Amino acid sequence: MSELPAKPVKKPKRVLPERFVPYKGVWVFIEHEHGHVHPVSWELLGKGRELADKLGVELAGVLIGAPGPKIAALAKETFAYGADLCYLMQDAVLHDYRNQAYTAAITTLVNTYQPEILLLGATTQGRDLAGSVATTLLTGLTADCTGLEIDLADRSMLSSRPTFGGSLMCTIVNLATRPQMATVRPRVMPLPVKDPKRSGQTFRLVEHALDLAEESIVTKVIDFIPDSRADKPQLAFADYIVAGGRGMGKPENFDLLFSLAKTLGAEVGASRPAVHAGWADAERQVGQSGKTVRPKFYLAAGVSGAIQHRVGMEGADVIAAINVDANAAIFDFSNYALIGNALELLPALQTAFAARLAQTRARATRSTSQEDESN
Amino acid sequence: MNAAVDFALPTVNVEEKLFQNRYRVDAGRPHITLRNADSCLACDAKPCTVCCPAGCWRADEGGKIDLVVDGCLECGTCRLVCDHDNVDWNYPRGGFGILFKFG
Amino acid sequence: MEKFDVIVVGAGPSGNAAAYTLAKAGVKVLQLERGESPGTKNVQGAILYAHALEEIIPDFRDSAPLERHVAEQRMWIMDEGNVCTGMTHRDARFSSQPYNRYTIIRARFDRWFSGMVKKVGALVICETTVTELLRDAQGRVLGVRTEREQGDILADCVILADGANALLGSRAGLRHEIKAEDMALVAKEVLFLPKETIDARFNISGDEGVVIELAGNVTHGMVGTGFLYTNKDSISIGIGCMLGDMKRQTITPYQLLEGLKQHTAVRPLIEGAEMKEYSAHLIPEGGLKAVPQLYGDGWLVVGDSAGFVNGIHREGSNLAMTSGRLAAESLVALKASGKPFDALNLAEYKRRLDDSVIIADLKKYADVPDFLHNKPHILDLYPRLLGNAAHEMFMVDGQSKRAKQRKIYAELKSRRSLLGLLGDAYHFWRAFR
Amino acid sequence: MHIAVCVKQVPDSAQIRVHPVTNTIMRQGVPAIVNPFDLFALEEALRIKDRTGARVTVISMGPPQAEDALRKCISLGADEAILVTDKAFSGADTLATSYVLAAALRTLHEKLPLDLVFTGKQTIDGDTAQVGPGIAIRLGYQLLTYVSRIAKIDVQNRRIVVERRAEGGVQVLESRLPAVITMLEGSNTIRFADMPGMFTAARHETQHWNREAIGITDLTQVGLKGSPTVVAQVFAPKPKAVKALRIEGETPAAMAEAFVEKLFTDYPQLEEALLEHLDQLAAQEQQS
Repeated sequence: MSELPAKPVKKPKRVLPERFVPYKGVWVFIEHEHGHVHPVSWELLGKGRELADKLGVELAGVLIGAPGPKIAALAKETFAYGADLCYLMQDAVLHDYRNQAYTAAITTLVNTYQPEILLLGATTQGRDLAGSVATTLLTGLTADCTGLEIDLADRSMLSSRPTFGGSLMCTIVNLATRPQMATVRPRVMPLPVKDPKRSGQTFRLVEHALDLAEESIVTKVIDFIPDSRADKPQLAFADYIVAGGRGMGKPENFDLLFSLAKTLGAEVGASRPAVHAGWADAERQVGQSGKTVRPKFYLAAGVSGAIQHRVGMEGADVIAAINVDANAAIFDFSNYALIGNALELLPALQTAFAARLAQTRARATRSTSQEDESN
Repeated sequence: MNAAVDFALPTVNVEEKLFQNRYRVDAGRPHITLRNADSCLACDAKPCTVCCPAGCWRADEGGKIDLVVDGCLECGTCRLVCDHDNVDWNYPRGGFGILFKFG
Repeated sequence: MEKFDVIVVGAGPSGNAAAYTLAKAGVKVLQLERGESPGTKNVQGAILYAHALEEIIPDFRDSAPLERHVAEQRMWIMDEGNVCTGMTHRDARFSSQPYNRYTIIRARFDRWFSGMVKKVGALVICETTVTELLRDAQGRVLGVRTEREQGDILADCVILADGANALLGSRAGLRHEIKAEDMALVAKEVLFLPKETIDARFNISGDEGVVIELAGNVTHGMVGTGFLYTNKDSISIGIGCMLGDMKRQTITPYQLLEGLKQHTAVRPLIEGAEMKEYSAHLIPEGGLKAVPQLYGDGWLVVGDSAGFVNGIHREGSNLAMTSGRLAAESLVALKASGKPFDALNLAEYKRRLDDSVIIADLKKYADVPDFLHNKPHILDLYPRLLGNAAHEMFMVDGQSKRAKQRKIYAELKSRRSLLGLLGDAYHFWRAFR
Repeated sequence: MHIAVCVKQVPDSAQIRVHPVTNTIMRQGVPAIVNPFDLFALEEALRIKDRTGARVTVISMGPPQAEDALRKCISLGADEAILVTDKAFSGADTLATSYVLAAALRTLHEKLPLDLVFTGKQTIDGDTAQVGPGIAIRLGYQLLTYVSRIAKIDVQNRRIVVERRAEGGVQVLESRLPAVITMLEGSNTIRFADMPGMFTAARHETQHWNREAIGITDLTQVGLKGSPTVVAQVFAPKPKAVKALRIEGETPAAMAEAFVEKLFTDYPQLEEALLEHLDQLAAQEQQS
């Protein structure tokens, strides 16, 4: 039997222990680094709002970091994305992400204010933190979820996620412990519309102190090297990728890809035949025997679309392909088809993108300056 | 009496078939290599491009042979059908190459 | 450096049979397999002939992974796209215990057999490729070199069970290189279907199985055959041709296989099946003439590596197991009488082969390879003539039967002169008597 | 110095593939292998052994046939292999698994004090990446996840410096032993065992530890009973049905312009995110 029908969810009977009955509310961990919130946190506030409304409870943002004006502004921003309140923990030890400090902060808040659901983004930080928090709280945690639902019969959360490397999906339920924890992949839940005013809603800020001395925190952060300065291409973590295949004709033509990549801040990938022909190094190979990538945007130039390539990049949000052959296999799983010669289209795309981005940026600066004049 | 209808030969994308197989590719260490690429240019029949069951042997328009052994089934055919004895043929390192699930 | 009484190179049927028999008799055996586990590098139709295995592991049926027992044999003569004339042999005696033939899946079967080999005490090491034989100045084989560091291993005797390509023997100069003319290339797929569907389509039930052997111009004039075997919940389908023919034409192995799968007699049997593996393998079909030197100072060769295949009856793995057993028994006998494993004493292995069915069958069909080689039209012309003749006889269209008979003879003579016909019959008789 | 490496035998999930077009699941004939990510962790441990003579013990929780995975680790150079196997442990989720592995590691620590515990980044069947953090918390060791390079180990002063993957870049951390490290794949190339290693592995007698051997009496914390999360349903993902929109344009420039226009009208957030991304890159450039 190789076809697995979606059977109804069968849940073993287990009753929620007494001590967890008072756990109420949906929390979302707001991940931020260098004053910049990871968009997955806003996406989770959108989903959290939906779950909280269904459960009839409050939605809270959980914001921890070093004291300063930035963190207060971020707290207000959680309101704009739908939070009823925000738990804020400010402490110098929380300046950079460190597992021991952040785990202590989160577990203190959870044991004090007892949420029933705690959501984190499935980023390297979110997965590192969720694992240690769940073990400290001895509660259930489901990783990399792509879907969250509520079963109102017993208020339990059904989290569905890929397993066996994405080959199968499964629905996981946490019956016996609280909070029900889950990490969710970026760009799976829709980004909610930001509404700074949310007329008729009040916003509460709940501050809580963390008593943890720097001396007792063992791990110190010495440095941070941003990807742009990394020596090796970071294809697996790139959000924008332009990839070349045999259709590029010659190794020199890969320069066209590198210059377009510069305009888009993208990484350059390659299909197996291109790597095999020595036109790009093995680090850039996308596909079954290369890297699996999940970028926001993937442009494939001169790539035929063999299945071994497809399985490595099919997870991209938006796929555009350039190929002279109108019925190349790649067009079966691309959003946009540009039928033509990549060597002419790539430079044209570079100018078109540069022009459009400059125009949008100009319009944006004009409108913000008008806004400054008006208030 | 009409002769049996001559059956049109199907066009087959062998990559689709190889996708079902299990491989552990020994990246950077191809187990089959050409002894010297020029003698392929002189060969016009190129039986390797026909007989290889995994389609590893491809000739581009210029007649130059492009050999990719990631999908090789290790049958040994290319070595035998090459009239110029131009194929340096070995088994992959232990545990690498094709790994038949059924065989 | 590690030293063993015997090193067996390869964990296919012949290697496993040899290692099992040796280890059971208390010989210190090392078996080396290049695959991740035994079976991952082996491909076969695959039919298991019980008789050969019974002589090695009498109670193999208690634990061996067997798919179905063969209850029905079908022989098909096929025209390319739309004609198939055949014979079905169903025999209740095939379905009485102990069954004589089974369909198997080699990856599972070889892993089972290797488990038995380990159980009787042989040391089995996988993921290790033997690259060459170690020999002294006089050419005596002293052991093997593997591709791993510090990879030299010594032994009093090395059994070459390294399969159809027989690289070790030819590179050591112990035998001639195999030739395209002596080898057949088979392309094969394993197609999965629910067991009930297979049972319904082949009119069988329980663990009964059907095997179909087929030939004709589905191989487009090349000398070759095809097969369709029923496993528990899958069908093994394959087609193969002599490389000597294949290298002189332009049809690829996967086109041949796809063409067979789309043949009107085959398509309904595999409709809706899922292809889970595509494989290919060489089969030694050179017959007795292609059998190499079988023994020498410190070495023996068994199985496909020795070319022990009887293509006419689709027998290979049983000959492999028997040759593995005979090689092992020879070594055990010599060791018991304290004799060294030199060429003089290892002739014992050849004597046992000569008394066995292996050489007898190979002698019987020694001329068949040349016969088919010299008369390629056999598998192209006669299938078409047979198809058209059957069509003519079964088509009721108002013509008198005598007129139809004349038409069949007319086509026969137009395609093949009477003398040619008699020549074919005579040579056929001489090759197959 | 004593290093433990946690490995797991998993089905070769790359083989349990859903055909992107037919969307059928292919499970038959799927063999068990060592979780590939764990081999990168073992390689890192063996490189430390090569440099410092550290002792490397591999440990795995699983059914008896998981022994093959441990044998593979012995062939690569691990000194000892321990299989933690007991009927009571089956069906465990990550919380119950880290409970059992932590108990086994404590037992191992009593025999020879542990300095480092390595795990792979995650398994290719569960993909959760939660067992590493779980072990660290239960043992009270420092947790260093997604490590791409170990810069320095100073055993005497119990100090370790690593580079770990963070969002948008790499963090350089200094921490103290004992620590749990989860290794990123591709951080090193896995060695090819030598022949003596293959012989040692083939002859190796793997130790089997059951619950008594690792001092577990509270069965409510192990196996299915000890697992707060349970799989309620398994199903095949929907294939991603996509129809490519063909962009028209006589000249390359016209086609390019039409494409960029269409792309950003269909996906306005993509343009916003791209502009933000470019601003970040520009800011990082100024810093360096």
